[in-house]
Amino acid sequence: MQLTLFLIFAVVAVAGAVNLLLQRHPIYSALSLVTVMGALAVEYLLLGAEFIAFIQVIVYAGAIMVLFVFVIMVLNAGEVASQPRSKVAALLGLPVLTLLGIILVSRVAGPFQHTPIGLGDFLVQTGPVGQSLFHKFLLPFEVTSVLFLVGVLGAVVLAARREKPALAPPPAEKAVVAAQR
Amino acid sequence: MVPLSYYLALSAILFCLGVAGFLFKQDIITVFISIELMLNGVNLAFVAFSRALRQIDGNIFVFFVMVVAAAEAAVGLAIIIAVVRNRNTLAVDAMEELKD
Amino acid sequence: MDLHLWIIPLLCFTGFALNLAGGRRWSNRVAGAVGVGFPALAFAYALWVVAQWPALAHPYLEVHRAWVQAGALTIPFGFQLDQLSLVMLLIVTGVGLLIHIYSLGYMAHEGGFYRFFALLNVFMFFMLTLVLANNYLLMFIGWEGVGFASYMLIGFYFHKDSASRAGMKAFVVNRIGDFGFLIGLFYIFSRFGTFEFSRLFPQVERLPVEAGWGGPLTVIALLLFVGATGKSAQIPLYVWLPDAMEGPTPVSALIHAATMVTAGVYMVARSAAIYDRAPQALEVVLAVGALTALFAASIGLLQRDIKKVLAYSTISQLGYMFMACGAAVYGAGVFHLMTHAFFKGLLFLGAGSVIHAMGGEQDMWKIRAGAPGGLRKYAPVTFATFLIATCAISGIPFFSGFYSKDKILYEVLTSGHGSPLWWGVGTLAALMTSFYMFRALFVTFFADPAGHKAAAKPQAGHGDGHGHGPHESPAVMTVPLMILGVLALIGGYIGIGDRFEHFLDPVFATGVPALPIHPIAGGEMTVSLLSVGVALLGLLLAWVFYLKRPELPDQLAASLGGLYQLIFNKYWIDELYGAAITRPLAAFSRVVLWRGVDVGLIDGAVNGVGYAARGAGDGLRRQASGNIRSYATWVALGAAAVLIYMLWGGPRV
Amino acid sequence: MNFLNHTLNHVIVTGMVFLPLAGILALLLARGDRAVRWVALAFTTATFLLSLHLPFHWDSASGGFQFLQRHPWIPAFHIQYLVGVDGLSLWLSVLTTFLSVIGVLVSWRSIQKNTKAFFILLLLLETGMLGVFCSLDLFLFYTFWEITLVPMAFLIGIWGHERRLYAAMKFFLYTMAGSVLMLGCILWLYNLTGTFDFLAIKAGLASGAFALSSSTELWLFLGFFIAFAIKVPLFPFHTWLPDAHVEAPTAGSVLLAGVLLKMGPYGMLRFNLGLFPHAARECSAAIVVLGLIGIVYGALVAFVQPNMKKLVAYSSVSHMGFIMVGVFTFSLIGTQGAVYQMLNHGISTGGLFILVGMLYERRHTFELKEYGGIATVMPIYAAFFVWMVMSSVGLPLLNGFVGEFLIMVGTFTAAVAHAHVYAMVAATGVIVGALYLLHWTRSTIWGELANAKNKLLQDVDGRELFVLATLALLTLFMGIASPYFLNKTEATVKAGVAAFQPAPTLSAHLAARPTPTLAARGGAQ
Amino acid sequence: MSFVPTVYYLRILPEIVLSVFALLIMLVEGPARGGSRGRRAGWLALVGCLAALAAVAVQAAHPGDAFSGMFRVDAFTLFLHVVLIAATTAVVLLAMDYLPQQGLERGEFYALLLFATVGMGFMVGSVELIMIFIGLEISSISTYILCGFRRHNAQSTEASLKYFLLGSFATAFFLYGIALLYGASGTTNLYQMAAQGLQVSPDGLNHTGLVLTAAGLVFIGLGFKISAAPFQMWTPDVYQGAPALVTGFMSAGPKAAAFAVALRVFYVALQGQSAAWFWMIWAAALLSMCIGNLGALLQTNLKRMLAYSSIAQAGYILVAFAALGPSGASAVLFYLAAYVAMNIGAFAIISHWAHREERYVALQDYAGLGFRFPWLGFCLSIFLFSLIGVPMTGGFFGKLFVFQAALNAHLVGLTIVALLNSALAAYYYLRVIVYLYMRPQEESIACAPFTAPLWLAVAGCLAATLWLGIFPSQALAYALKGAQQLLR
Repeated sequence: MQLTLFLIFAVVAVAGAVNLLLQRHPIYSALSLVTVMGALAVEYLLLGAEFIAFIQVIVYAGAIMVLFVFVIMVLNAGEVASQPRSKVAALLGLPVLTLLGIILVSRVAGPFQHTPIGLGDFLVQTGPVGQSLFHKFLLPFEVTSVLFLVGVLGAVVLAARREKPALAPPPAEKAVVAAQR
Repeated sequence: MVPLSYYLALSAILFCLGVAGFLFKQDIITVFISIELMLNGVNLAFVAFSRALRQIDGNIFVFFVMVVAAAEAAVGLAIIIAVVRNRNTLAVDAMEELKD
Repeated sequence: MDLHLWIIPLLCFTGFALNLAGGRRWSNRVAGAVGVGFPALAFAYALWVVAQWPALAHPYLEVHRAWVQAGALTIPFGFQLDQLSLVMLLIVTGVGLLIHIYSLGYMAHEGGFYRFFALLNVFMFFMLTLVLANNYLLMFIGWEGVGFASYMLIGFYFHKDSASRAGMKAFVVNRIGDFGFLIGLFYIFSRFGTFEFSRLFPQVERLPVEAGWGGPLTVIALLLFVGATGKSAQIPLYVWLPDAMEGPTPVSALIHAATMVTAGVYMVARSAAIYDRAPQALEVVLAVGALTALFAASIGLLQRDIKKVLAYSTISQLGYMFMACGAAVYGAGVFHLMTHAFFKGLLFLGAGSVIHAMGGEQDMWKIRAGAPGGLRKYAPVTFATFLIATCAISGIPFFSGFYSKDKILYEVLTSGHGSPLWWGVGTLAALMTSFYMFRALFVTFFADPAGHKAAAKPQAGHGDGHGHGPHESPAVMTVPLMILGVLALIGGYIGIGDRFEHFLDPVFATGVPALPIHPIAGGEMTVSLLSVGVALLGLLLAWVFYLKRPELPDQLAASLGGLYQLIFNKYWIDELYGAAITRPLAAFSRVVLWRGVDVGLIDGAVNGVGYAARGAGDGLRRQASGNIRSYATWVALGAAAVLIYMLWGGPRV
Repeated sequence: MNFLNHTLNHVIVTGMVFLPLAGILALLLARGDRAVRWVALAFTTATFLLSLHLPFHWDSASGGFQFLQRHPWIPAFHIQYLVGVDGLSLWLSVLTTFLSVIGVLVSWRSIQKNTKAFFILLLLLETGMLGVFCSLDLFLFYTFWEITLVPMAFLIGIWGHERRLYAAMKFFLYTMAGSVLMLGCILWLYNLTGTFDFLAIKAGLASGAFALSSSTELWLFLGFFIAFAIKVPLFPFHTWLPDAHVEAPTAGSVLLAGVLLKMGPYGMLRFNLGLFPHAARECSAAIVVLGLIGIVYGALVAFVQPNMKKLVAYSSVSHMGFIMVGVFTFSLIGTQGAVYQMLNHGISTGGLFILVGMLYERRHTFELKEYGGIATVMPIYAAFFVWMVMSSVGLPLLNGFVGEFLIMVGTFTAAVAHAHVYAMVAATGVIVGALYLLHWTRSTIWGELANAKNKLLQDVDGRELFVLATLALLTLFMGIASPYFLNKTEATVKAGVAAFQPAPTLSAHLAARPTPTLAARGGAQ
Repeated sequence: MSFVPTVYYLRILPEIVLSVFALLIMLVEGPARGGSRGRRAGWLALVGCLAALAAVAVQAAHPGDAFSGMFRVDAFTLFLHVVLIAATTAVVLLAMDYLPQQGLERGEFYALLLFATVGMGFMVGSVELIMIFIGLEISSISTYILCGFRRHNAQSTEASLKYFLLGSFATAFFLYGIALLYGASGTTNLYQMAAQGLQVSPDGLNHTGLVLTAAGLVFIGLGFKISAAPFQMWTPDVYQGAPALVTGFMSAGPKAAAFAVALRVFYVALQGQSAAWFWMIWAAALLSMCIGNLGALLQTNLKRMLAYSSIAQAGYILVAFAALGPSGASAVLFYLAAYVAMNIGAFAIISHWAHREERYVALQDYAGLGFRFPWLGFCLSIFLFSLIGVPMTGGFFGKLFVFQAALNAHLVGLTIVALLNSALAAYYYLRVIVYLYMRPQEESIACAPFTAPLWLAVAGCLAATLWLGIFPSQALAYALKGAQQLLR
């Protein structure tokens, strides 16, 4: 049962990811990612991570991906017409990826072939998470606010549509030459 | 009973697919999306380890990763918007003005 | 008793320093007074020293503070006066003074008057240092110093390229000899630990006579002789001396006849203790001396330039001196050195007077042509003194050269170190000497019997305002000529009965038993008669060729053909040296060393490293394509590499 | 007075080293080129006078360091400010201060642009050079060593001639390449011994307190050696020198040839021989051979140079080869000769560069073919020219001879294999040396004044005369009074070569013979 | 519900101060309009920096852990705090000169600078991976934005994008590494990992392979930040495109902070695995030095050249890193301090001379500037000499320290390569000096007047560079202390 669920949603997730790769239009890629996220949310549930599963759907898939989609719409992004120009990626990309995949899968998963994960014997619900956040993880929790401030600033600085600032009248380029001599 | 290794393998696969997306996708937004895919792969590993260790910490990490991802998405998309305003294209391979 | 011998050279140095510092601003009169005054003082001082001689310990030594000191090596400013250096001292100061005086007249109208006297003085300084030194290294100061003075004086007319080249050649060739000399000195030091004669020779005298070629004394002797061949213009290093005639004639007289070139002989004589124990080296000295005597004399036969004739004759005469040394009769060598100083100095001064008279002309045939009726009519004093000197050098009896040369030939024939072969060579050279000297005399001073009356106008190359026909030189020049004439006439008499040699004996008594002599029938008289005969034969031949039958030389030349060309071109030795050494060396240096090794190889390698670095940098640049996905691929590749390494590559934990 | 002397003895070295730095401060305040020149002259002269304190208060009997001054500097690394002078550095320091004065004088008129900067760099260079000779802490030494590099590169690069950038760069990189290796070795040594204190390291190595394996010693030796060999410059590391010289301004050439090159042999004597005697012995044959190649090679290449400065530069290669041979045959006499030759070369070659510079100031070319017959228009100049050439050729009674002779005698009698051959090859340098120098003389000052551009050249003026006369008199003085110099270095050198075991036969031979002392000789008169 | 002890807040006081001032700037900047925009923010930021420096003193008085062992105040933290905040102070001062000249004067710049510093402060002070990650992200994201600050300039935004995309890419690896470390140890606290030795996980499995993989992944992320080869590709492009002052900041601050993190992770948490990761560092050091120096040889754009140079400098620091032990760590710390001083100093002058729209950043623009602006030229030369490693400068002493540590660890080959590299590097640094002084000026480039903040900043960097070179004892002592406390 658990294994079946795992496999089904693993396949969905991988399929979504592959679809992400195969789609040429960014909007489909974004939607593929939403699919992956959804599948992962189920896997989280299987792992007993209720809280994470929910915010995965609500925040990640819900908010962040919407932001992506929104930007794609705003920019009216379509398929990119230009030819791929990276010879290095074309030549080395696949071998390197294969290598990386083999290493990671074998080395990361390898040691845990016999570590069973039971269903439902360890649940992480919102309460303990909140406790932990305001206790052990108080500092990071507080500091994330700085992170968001930076995010806001970034959006303001980079994306706010202001008129191109007419360069202030050039600072008096006095005869510095003479002054410095 | 599912071995932990299955979850970890799935996480590694997703991570690598993210990398692949970064390497092969042609438009900036998809490249960025690929990064999110990588992060999702990592998140799965966190949760799986958390579960295996029977600790809550891993879940908290994922929470923070999502927070970071959100901030990153905001800034990243702002950057993309700025780039598009300057260049009028979303092609990754068009970003080659800076080079030797 | 303190003689303060150091004063003598220093007097001359003072003259040099004064003229160097102030001569430019002085009139010729003042400069001349300074330039002649100090050597005169030196001569006077030398005479005073002679006066003190009987009262002195022999040898007299004075040692002052160190000149060079390092470890076991101490070289003092030390002076030594013994019979040999006394003779040299007198020759150098005496003949030197005369030539200085002569130069007052000769150089009167030359530019650089003060410079000339400064250099002459510095030459005197070095020469006196050479002869008075109590050790080899101080002697080497003089040795090199006279070389320097000679270099400067040969190149005195520095605006003439040939003069400056000749000066350089003299210096460099001398340096080749000095190379040997230096190595010899090293050997002396490494073997005996001192350069001082008074410490060195007693050590040497304890050693036995060496038999083969490899003994230390033989090696030292040979190396020192290499130095001597340079300074005294022996085969194979004689080539600089003929060129040295580019210098003003008084210089040729003083340096390239009377004094400097005899330094080699002096040095060998000084080293008698060493040579006596190195019979093989003596053999070499004798052979080189004899061959040089003959070889140079043969070249002298056909020279047209009066000074060149004298130059080759000098080389030849120096050969005689070395023959004497090689026969281990150093006294005879020094004797000839002295008489040679008189007559060869005189010859050069006479030639100078002739040149002076002819407005700078040195070609004897042109002189003859430029002085219709024979130059002897215009310059009688010059002619008379030149005649005396010619007789002296040719070995005409009762002239000084006769005694010394005769002595040498006799000793070479009879001494245990000599042999009839070298005697024969010497005698043949004497014949040639007589011939070419009289040839020079006849051609220069006598009218052309063929009556070529085409009196070319004498050239006005020499000085200014001297283009007014042949004339006798002023008294300031002729008086020295006359004094030297007297010396050249009577200078040999002190050698009668070997008095001169016995005077020198203490110096050459080195504790080696004399070898048995080869007795000959009639003793010395036989040899003397032969010599006289040869001399007269030469005179006769010259008379026939150049006064009686002036067409003969040309006929002979035509019949001899190649041989004539060979001798006339001085055996092409200069050309040979040029082709075999000088030019290949320059080409090798330029093409192989500079262009090849320096620029090509070393700099090439250095630049190659630079290019390689740039190439690598360029390769890196090409990877910086600006493409984000390429960069990511590199990152991924790096990641894979790192992981592979971490997992399988490194040492296991 | 005594008290004053005592105090002065304590701080003299520091004062000497840093007085030029004070001069830089003064220069910064100076207004106008004229004032700048005089300030620079005043400070270099003052430094020179100060440095004369050293020989006048010298203890000739001591082979060790005198005027030591020691302060902790960076305790964490046991780095000290440790300066002092021994026989080796005594005269080199004085030479440095002297040539700095000369350097200022010869730049008096030739430096017209950025005068202040020029003299600032010159003074900085002086401090660096003095520091190199006086510092006894390896870190301090390296510091000064590198500091000399910077102003010299600037002097070449800013006030040099056509290809000055290339030359400055080449100079800097070449030397840098060597010195980083030295830095590595200094650090290695530090790790082995725990100190940068030269005295402590030397004592420790000699006593066996710090043991080096023979391979370690060899590598350390080579690391130091290459840095110094590049500086010397030893064949085949010499190719930076001609370029640097040709492009450098006169003062730069004078100090480069006069002092900077001496840092090479100095370093070898001080460090290579002082610290790694076994390795030095092991490598000596190869080094001597390179030195000999340098002698002959430098001379021959100089002979065919069409450019006067290159000619003199290659002559330096040749002369420095002598010094190498003297140093690496380990005899007392030869080493003394090498020490003396360092001074001689500084004066003579410095003089030659000054002479070349004077011609350049007048004609703006170094090409040999542009000259000829200069003696006609510049007789005084010509006299000094011949004088300095003769000093360089090694005419006895001038300085060059003494050094070369001692080196050759020392080599000949040295207790090393093939000593005779070494000395003989070195002696050939005497011949070729005369060849190229006289060739140069002949084609420059002798001959016909053919080039019309040379017809109106002015002879030397008062300032130039002063410089040349000073140098000329110095060559004469050093040529006849060498014991005055060498007596002060002998104890140090003797202690230095003692590590290289006495020559078995010769010294025994000489020891048997009572060598009369100077005093005894004086009394014997 | 327990209260958080006040001392915890004192231990992160500099970060708090900086955040507060950044907020203040955002507040005053909102309403500010017109000519004085940004000026006020600049002064505020300056005050904030100085206050933060003062706060470091407070922090120093209260060593110890804070917030459930997330943050640790020890000599290591303090040392880097001083270095980083001082660097930010200098950059703030420079910004007051640079921004008006470029027409970029906006308060956000200062706010971002301060926030970035907050992030870096957390990076160096945290001993907990998730905290480090958040700190890293704060500083990175701020820096991404700063890179694109000239947002109407295609190059600037391109740089920002490149940095952002590749940076996030690398961060994902870093994060993956964290996940694996967590999985292997059950903790993210570095000192707890160290205590466990990381050999065997709580569940009794041998996790060597996992830990090593994690180490590799972590290094990818950090290597990217410090621009160590083979993860250095982005550096030249981003350095070139970013505003010059930001480049200066980037090359100093984030790099130093990332090194601090690397020290904590590798020296503390992974010290048991040092035999395995040592060679990775070794290879990265070697590659970084060679690639950096060779790449810089042919550059004519000064910013780009200094980018390669910063790769090479990272290589030198990695040499010290490979030396391990307290000597290696202290060498890293000292070199970082020296590097920050000289690099910011160099960029200070470059960004001033760059002029409007950064017109003058090519080598040939520098022809003759040394004599035209003697003092600034002199300072730039000193910074460059320090980068070359000429004695009496911080760069030299740093190198000395690095090489000494390396030799002490018997890294002879690596040291020789490093030495030769520093000789090679002399070429391109010297080339700048050659242009400054030895080339005639071809066109008279315009130059804005020098302002007091510029002078202050340059003088500060100069003083620091020389102080570290001539009297390094004190800094050395601090670095050693930091290293010892790091490894305690």
